[in-house]
Amino acid sequence: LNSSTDEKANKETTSAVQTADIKQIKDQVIKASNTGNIPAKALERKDTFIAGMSAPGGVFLPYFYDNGWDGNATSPIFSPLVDLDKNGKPIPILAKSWEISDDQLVYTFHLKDDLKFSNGSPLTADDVAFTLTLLHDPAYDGWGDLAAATIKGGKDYKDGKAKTIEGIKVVDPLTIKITTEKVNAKALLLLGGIVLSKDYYGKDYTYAHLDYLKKLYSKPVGSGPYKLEKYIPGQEIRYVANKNYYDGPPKVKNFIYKVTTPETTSQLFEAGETDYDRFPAEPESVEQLKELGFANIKVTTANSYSYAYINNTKPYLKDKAVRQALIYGLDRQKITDVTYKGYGTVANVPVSPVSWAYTEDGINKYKYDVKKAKQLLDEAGWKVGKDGIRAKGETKLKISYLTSRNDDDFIPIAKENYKALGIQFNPEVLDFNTLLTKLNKKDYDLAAVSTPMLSDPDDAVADLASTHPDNSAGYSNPKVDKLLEESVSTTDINERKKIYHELYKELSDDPPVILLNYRKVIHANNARISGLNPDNFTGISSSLPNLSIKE
Amino acid sequence: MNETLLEVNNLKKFYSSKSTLFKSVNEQVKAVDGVTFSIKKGDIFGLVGESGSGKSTLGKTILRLHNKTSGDVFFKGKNVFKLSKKELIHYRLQSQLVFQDPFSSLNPRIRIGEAIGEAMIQHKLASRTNVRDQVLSIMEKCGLSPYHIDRYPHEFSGGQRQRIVIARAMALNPEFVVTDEPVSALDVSIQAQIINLFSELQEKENLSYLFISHDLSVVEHLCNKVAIMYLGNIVEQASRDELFKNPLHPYTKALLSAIPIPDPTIKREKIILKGEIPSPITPPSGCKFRTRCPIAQKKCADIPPDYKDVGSNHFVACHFV
Amino acid sequence: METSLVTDQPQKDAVSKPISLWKQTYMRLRKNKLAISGLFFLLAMIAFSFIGPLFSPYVNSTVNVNLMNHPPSAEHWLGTDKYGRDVLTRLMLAGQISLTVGIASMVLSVLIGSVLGAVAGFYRGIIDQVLMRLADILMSIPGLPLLLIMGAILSEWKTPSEYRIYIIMLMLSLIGWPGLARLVRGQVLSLREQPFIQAAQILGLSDKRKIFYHLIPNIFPLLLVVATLNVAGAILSESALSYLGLGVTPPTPSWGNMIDAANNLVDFKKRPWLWIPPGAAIFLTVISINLLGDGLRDALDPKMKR
Amino acid sequence: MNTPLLELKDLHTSFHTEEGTVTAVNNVSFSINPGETVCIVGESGCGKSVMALSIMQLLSDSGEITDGMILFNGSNLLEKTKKEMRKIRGKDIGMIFQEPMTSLNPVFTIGDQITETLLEHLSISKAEAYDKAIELVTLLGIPNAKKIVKSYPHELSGGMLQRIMIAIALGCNPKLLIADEPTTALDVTIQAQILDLLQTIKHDLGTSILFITHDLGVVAEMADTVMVMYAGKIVEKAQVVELFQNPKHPYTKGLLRSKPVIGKRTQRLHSISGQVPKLTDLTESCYFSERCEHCMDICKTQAPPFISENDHYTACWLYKEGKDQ
Amino acid sequence: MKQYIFYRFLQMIPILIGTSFLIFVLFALLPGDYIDSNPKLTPERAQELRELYGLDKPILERYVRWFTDLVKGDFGFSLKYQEPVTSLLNKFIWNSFLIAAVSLFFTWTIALFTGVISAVKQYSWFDGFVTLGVFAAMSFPSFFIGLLLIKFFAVDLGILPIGGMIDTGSNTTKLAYLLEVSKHMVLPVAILTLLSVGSLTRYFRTGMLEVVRQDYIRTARAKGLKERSIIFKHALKNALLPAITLLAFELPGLFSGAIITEQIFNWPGVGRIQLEALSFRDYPVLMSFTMLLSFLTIIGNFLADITYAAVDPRIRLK
Ligand SMILES: Nc1ncnc2c1ncn2[C@@H]1O[C@H](COP(=O)(O)OP(=O)(O)OP(=O)(O)O)[C@@H](O)[C@H]1O
Ligand SMILES: Nc1ncnc2c1ncn2[C@@H]1O[C@H](COP(=O)(O)OP(=O)(O)OP(=O)(O)O)[C@@H](O)[C@H]1O
Ligand SMILES: [Mg+2]
Ligand SMILES: [Mg+2]
Repeated sequence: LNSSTDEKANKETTSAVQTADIKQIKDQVIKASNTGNIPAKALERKDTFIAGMSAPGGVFLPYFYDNGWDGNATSPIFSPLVDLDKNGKPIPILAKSWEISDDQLVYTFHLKDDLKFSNGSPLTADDVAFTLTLLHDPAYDGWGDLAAATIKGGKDYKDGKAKTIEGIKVVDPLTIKITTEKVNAKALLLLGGIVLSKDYYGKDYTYAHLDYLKKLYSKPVGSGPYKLEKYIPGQEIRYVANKNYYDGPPKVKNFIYKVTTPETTSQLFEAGETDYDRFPAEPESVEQLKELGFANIKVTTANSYSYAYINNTKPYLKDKAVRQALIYGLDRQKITDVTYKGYGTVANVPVSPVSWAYTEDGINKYKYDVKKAKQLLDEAGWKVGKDGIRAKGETKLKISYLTSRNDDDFIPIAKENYKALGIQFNPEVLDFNTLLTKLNKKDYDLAAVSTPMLSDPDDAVADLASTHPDNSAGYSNPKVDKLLEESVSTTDINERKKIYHELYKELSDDPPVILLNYRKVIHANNARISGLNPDNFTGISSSLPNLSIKE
Repeated sequence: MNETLLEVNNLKKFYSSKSTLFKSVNEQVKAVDGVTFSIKKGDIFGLVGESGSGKSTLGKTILRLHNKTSGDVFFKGKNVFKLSKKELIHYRLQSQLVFQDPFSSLNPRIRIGEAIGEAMIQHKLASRTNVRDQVLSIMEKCGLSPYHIDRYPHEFSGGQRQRIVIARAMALNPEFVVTDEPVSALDVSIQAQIINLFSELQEKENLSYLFISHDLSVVEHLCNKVAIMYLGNIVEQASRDELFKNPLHPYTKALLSAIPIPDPTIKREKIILKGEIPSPITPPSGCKFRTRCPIAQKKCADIPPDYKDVGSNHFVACHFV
Repeated sequence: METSLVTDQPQKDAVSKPISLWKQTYMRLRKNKLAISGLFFLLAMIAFSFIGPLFSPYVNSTVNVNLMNHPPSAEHWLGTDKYGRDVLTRLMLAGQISLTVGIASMVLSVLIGSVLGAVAGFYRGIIDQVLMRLADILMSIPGLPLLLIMGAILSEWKTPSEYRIYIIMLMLSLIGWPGLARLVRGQVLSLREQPFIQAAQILGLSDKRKIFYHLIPNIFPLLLVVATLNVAGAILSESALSYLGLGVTPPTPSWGNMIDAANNLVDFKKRPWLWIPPGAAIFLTVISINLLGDGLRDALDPKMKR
Repeated sequence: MNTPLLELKDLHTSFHTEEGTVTAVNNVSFSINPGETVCIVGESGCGKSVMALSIMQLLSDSGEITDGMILFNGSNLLEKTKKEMRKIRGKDIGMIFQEPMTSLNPVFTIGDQITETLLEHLSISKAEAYDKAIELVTLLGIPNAKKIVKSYPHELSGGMLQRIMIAIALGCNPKLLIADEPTTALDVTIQAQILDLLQTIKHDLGTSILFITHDLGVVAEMADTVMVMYAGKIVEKAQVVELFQNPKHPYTKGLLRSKPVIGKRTQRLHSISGQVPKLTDLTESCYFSERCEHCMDICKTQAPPFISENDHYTACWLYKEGKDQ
Repeated sequence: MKQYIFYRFLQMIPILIGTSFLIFVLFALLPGDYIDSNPKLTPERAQELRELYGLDKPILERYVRWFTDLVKGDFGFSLKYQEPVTSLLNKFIWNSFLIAAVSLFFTWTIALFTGVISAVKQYSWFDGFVTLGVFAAMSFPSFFIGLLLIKFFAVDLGILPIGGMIDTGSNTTKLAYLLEVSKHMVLPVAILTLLSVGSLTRYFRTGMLEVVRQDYIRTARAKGLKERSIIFKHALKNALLPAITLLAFELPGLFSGAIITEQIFNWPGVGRIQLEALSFRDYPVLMSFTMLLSFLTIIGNFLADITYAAVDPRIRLK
C-alpha cells in the first residue's frame, strides 16, 4: 500500500464532521413497472392472497396470545369496535359511533346493526361487556391490561369483592355504556378493542377459571373479514372469507399468512410464492424489488424509533451536562447512515414522525459537535487524565453499553466518538432477556432499545415519569412528570398536541435518553393484488376486506 | 543356595467364557486347574506341555498379570496376590516375563532402544545419560546389532523381535524370569547364543527361570527340573535326568518319542496319540489324558489319579505307576 | 584393502547418540511436501495476522460513511466493509483473535479430553464409572443456557470484554471433554488388552508412563483428526458466541464475525469481498493445520513408507 | 517333473528405510518342483519371510521387489494383474504366517475366517463351507471344533491360532503351500501330527511346500531339498541327506553344530560368533566372511559364486577353484 | 453381560435425577424470567403473573413441584405458546426428526464410503478432493452454505422449493404429499449432511488408515479375497468400532433440531421453539425439552457402551 493512499485515508478519517453523500429517502410509492413479469406461480393463484409473516405461536385468541405475530394472525379473524386510521386517529369499525361524556369519564358505544360472528351468532353489547369482564378476571394472564382505563368497579371484581363490574352497563343490544374513574386518553382504544363472542368464549366461564379457554385457542370465532381454515404450525395460516362479515365477504376468497424468514423473504417474493411482504429498508433491497418490475413498493416511515437508555441514577449521568455531552459527541447521523443508508433519519423527538404529536419546533437537534461536548464535560468537572480518559476525582468516565445485537452499528461509531471525547466506552452484547433484567435492576449506563409500534404518543414516554414503576432510565424531572400527567388527562387531541410540544422541548433540554433514529419500512406487493394499502398502525389488516386480484 | 524362591500352591485360573447380550452361558475355561510346584533359587524349571494346556496362563498368573481363581503363589515367602502396591513394584523388578508372542508385546510406536531402556530409567537402574550404553550392551548380549536400536518393532524379523523381548526382560536384572517359548522363533545359532546367555546368567547371578518350551532338546540342555503339563494340570515332574531317562506318564513318553531328530537318515517310531483332544471347558472325567491314552482303562474315567511322589522327587499323576 | 564390512561394532558413534523423537519426526516431516506446505501456510497466516497490520495504513482508521462497501481497489485491496473499514486490515487483525482462539482451544480440549478418556479407559472400575457418569451429566447439560449464564456471570463480575472469549473458551474446553474422552476411552479399552500393555505392566512401569507413552501415542491419529476439526469448529463458534456477547465484542474483528456480518443475500450476491476473505482465511488455516496434522501422523507412524 | 511349479530367478527385494535401502532378499534363485518340499533355514532376519512375502506379493508399503522373476506354473507372477494375483493367492498358493496372534482379524470368528477363503475360491454354500471348516479344524487336532469355529482369535492359545492359520492355508488344497515357521508354537506331539498331515497332503495331492523353519529336526523329517540362507542370499542348497551328512558352507556347519541334541549335552552350546552384517551397507564380499573361521582375503572383496557339485550348491570360496587367488 | 446392563441401567436413574436438578438450577440461574421478557408489563401485573406461575417460590420448591408433576406424567404448560408442552413439542419435534434422521443416514453412508476410499487411496486425487471439500464446508457457517444452495437450486435453477415443508396452500395427501415433503427436504437435508459428513469422513479415514496396515489385512490378502471385501469387511469392521460410540452420540441430535438450518429453510422444526423458549425463559418447555435430550444423551451413552462391548469381542472377556 503506497503512501499517497495513506494520506488520503488519514485525511478522510480525521475530518471531524463528515457530510455523507447519502440521499435522504422520502416516503414514496413506486408502482410496478412491468406487470408482465409477474411469475407464473403467482398468476396461477386466482383466488388466494399470500402474505409473509414471521413465525406465529398458534394462540389465536386476542388478549391471550403472547407471540406478537399471533396478533397479526388474529387480526383478519377478529374486529375491534374502534381502530386507528393511517394517521393514528381512532375510527369506528364494529361501532357505528361512540360518545364521550363531558367529564371524559363515560364512554357510550353504539354498535352497527346486524353484526354477526363468523359462526352466525349475533354480536351484541353483551359480547362487549363479556369481553371487558373477562379481562378483569383474576386468572387472566395475558398482556391486555385494562388497568389504565380504570373501569369503575373493575378492581373490586378482580379482587372478588363484586359479582359484576359496576362501570359496565349494557343499555340495549346495540348500546353499551362504560364508566371510568380517571380521565385517560388511551381509554377509548382500550375499551373499544376486539369483541369476543360471549356465546362461544363465555359458555363455560366461571369466575377465576380460564383454563377452559385454552381448548379454544386453536379454534377462533370472530367477526373479522376472514375465518381460520387451517393452521400448519411453522408453515402457514390459511383463512377463508367470512360470509358473515358486516361489510360483506371480502372479494378474495382465500388468504394465507405464510411464515417466512428474513433470509428468504426476497426469494419467495421474487418467485411469486408470496404476494406481500416487508423488506429491510436499504437501497439494495429497493433496487432489487424495482428490478422485478411486478412489485408495488411502498416506502414509509415506521411508527417507532430507536434510542439508547441512559441510566439517570448513575451519579455521573445524573448531571444533565454529561448527558447532553453524550449526545453532542455522538455522530448519530453516521450511525443512521450506516444502518439505513438513507432509509432513516436522526431522531430528535421521542415519537415517530407519523404520529399526530410529532413536531420539531423549538427542539435542540444536538447536531454532532465534538467541541461542544468537550466543553460541557470540562465544565462539568470531567478533566482529561494522563491516560486520555476523563476523570473527576477518583472516578473515571467509563460508560458501559448494553445491546442484544452483536452487529449493532452504535458500537463501532460510539466507540470512536467517545474515545475522542475522553470517555471509555465498553460495549457488551447480552441476550435480550438478560438485558431487560439488567435494565430493570438499573445495572447499566447505556442500553440499546427500540420502541414497539406506537399507537399512542404516550406509549413512548410514559415510563419517564418519576412515579412510573417501570422507569428504566431512572429519570426524574418534576416538569416532565406534570406534563406527562396532563397529556393523558384529556381526550382532546389538539389539547394533547400542545402538551406534547411542551414536553418534547423539556425532554430535549434535559435528555433522559439518547434518541437515535427513525427508520423507513418497505412494503411490497405483487401488482396483481390491488387495494392493498399497508399502514403504520394496522399493517395490512385494514386493507384485507378491500382486496381484489387482477385477472 | 537351596532356598525356595517361588512356591505355587494348587493354583487355579479359569477364564469365564463370554456370555453375550442374548445368551448367558456360564462356561469356564479351566486353563490352569490346580497346579503345585516350587522353584528354588538358581533353578531352571522347564515347563513342557501340549499347546493350550495353560503354560502361558500359568506363567502370567504367577506374575500377577491375571488374577488367580484360587490357590496361592509365594515369592520369597510372600504371597504374590497380597502384595501392597509398593511391594508389587518390587516384585515386578525381581521377576520378569519373556512373552510368547514378541510382536504384539512390543508397542508398535516405540523404538526398541526405548522399549528396552524405559523400565531401567523408571526403576532408576540407569540414568537418562547412560541408559543408551546399557541398552546397547544388553542388546549385544542378546545378539542384536547396535544399529537396531532406533528401529521400530515391525522392522524386525520374528527372531529379532524375540531377542528384543528377551533383552527387555533382562534389562531389569531380575532374579526370576518366566520365559514363554523364548527360543522357538530363533535360528539354532542364535538359539544357542541365547541359551548360553541364560545359563550364564543362572550361573553368575543365580537367576532362576520358569522355562516354557516345546523344544525338549532345549529343555534337556538347559533345565534342571522339568514338569509336563496337560490340560491345566502338571502330570509329571522330576529332575531333568530322571525325567528324560525314566519317563513314567504315557503323555511324557509320547512327547519324548515325538521329538524330531536332526538327522534325515534316522526314522524313528513315534507314539502317535489318537482320540479326541478334550476341551478345557469340559475336561474329561477322571484322568484328563484318558481320551488319548494308549493304556487307559475304565478306572481312569472314574477316579482322577493322585499326583504322587514315586521317589527321588519324581512326581507323576497316573494310575499305572 | 578395505575392511568396511560391518559386523560386531558398526559405527558405534552413529548409534551412541539417540535421534530424539522430535528430530526424527522433523526429519520425516521435512520430506513430506504437503506437510511442509501446510506448515508454510500456517506460518504465513500467523505472520499475516500478527505482522501484517504493521504494514497497513488502515489500522487506526475510523468509520467512514463515504467508503461504505467499496469493492476491492488499489487503495483497498480487499475492499471495505459497511463501516468503510479496510477489509484486508480487519482480516489481519481478526486473524490474531481467531488463530489464538482456534489453536488454544484445540490444544486445551484435546489435552483434557484425551487424558481423561485415557485415564477412564485405563483404570476402568470406579474411576471409569465416575468419569463416565460425569461425562453423561456434562453431555446432557444444554450448552446455550449455560453460555447465557456464563455471560451473565462474566458481565456481573465486570470482566473486561476483551478477555471474555478466552475465559469462555477455557470453560468450554473444561466442560466439553466428554465427547472426545468417550472416543479415547473406547480406543483405550481395546488397546489396554493388547499384550504390549501387559508387557509394560510386567516391566513395572508407572501408570503415568503407560498412559502417556504407551496408550496415547497409539491414539494419536484420532487425536489429530479431532484437533484439526476442533480448530475449524472453534474459529467458527467464536462468532456464534459473540451473538451471546461471549465472543469478541465488536468492533474487534474475528474471522467468524466478519463472515457473519455478511449474513444477508445482498452481501452474499453483490459483495463477495466481505465474506470470501474470512472464509478463505479459515479454510487456509484449517487445511494447513490438517496437512500438517496428516504429515505429523505419517511421521509418527512407524509403518508409514518413507 | 520337468517344469518346476515355482521358480525364482534373481529375486531382489528391498525396503526403503531412513538408514538406507535394506536388501532383504538379494539375488535369490531356486525352484520347487510339484510335490517337492523345500525347507529354508537360516539366521533369523536373513530374509526368509520377506522372500515368502515377495512370492505372494504382500510386502508392506516400504518393501519393493526391485529385480528378478517369480515364475509360477511358467508364468511370471510379477507381471500378473492384481485380479489374477488375487485368484492365485489362497487358491493356488496358500500361506501360513509367522505371527498367528496378529495375523488373524480380531473381530471375526475363527469359522468366518476359515470359510471365507473357501467361499471365495470354491463354489460351495456357506453351510458346506462351515462343515469343511470344522473338518479342517478337527484335522489339525483342535478339540471341540464346533465351539472353536465360533470363538474369536484372542480366546485361543498361540498354538491353536497357529493351527487355525494352517487350516486357512490348506482350505483350498493349494498347489503350493508356503509355511513360515508353522509349527514353532506347537508342542511336539501336535507338531508331529501336523507334519504327518502335511506329508499326507503332499503325497495325496502332490502339493509342493516351501517350508521355513529353524528346527533342524523338522527339516530332517520334512525336507526333500534344503536351502540355507544368510543375509539375503542362499549360501547352500542340497538334498536333505546330503546336506546333513556333508555340509559345506561354514555357516551351515555352524548351524548344525549349534543344535542341542538330547542325550548329548555339553556345557556350552556351540554358537557362531559375531553378528549378521547390517543389510544397508553391504559391499561386494562374502557376507559371512567376518564371522567365518576360514575367512580368506578374497572373501572380503568378492562375492563367491553359487556353484554346484552333484546338485549340491554352495556359495563359498573354499569350494572354488580359484580360492588361492 | 446382562448383569452389567442391568447395573448400568440402574445407574441411569440417579444420573437422570441429578441431571434434572442440575438443569433446573441452571435455568433458574438464568438472569431474568418469563415475565421479564415482556417489558410492557407493569410491576404489579408482573408480580401478579409471577405468583400465578409460581415463579416467586424458592428453587427447591419449584423443582419438587416440577418433578412430582413429571412423575405424574405432566410435562407442564408452555407459557409462551399457551399449550401443553407435550403437544407443542409433538407438533414440531417430528419434523426435526425427519430431516435429522434422513441426513444421519446420508451422512453415515457418504462418510463411510468417502472415508474408506480416502484412506485406501491415501493422497490420491480423490482423497485430496474430499479433504479440500470437507474443510471448505467446515470453513463457512451453515447459513452461508444454505444461502448458496438456495440461490443456486431454488432461485436460479428453480428446481427445488425455497423453503418450508409443503407448497403454500397445498392440499396434497398420501403419495403426492410425501413427494412434496421430500422435495422440500432436499436442501435442508443436504446442508445437515454436508455439515456433519466432513468430520465423520475424517474419523473413518483415520480409523481405516490404522487398520489397513495391520497384519490381518495381509492375511486377508493372502487368502485371495476381493479387495472390496478386504476393505469393507475386514478393515471396516475394525475401523467402525470406535465409530459405534459416535453413532450413539447422535441419538439426542435426532431430536434436538437444527436451529440455523431450520431457520434458513423455514423448516417447521423444534429448533425455533427451543431458541424462543430460551430467550423468553419459558421454563416448562425448556425443562421438558432439555430433559428429553438429556435422557436421550444418557441412553445414547448407555447404548454406546453396550454396543461397543457387544461388537468388539476383545472387550467382552474379563
Ligand atoms: N483371554 C482368554 N480368554 C479365554 N480363554 C483363554 C484366554 N487366554 C487363553 N485362554 C484359553 O486357556 C487355555 C490355555 O491357554 P494358554 O495360552 O495358557 O496355553 P499355552 O499352554 O500357553 O499354549 P501354547 O503352547 O499354544 O501357547 C487355552 O484353552 C486357551 O484357549
Ligand atoms: N518393513 C520393514 N522395514 C525395514 N526392514 C525390514 C522390514 N521387514 C523386514 N525387514 C528386515 O528385513 C530382514 C529380513 O526379514 P525377514 O522377516 O525376512 O527375516 P526372517 O528370515 O524371516 O527371520 P526370522 O526367522 O527371524 O523370522 C530383517 O533384517 C529385517 O530387519
Ligand atoms: Mg502359550
Ligand atoms: Mg520370518
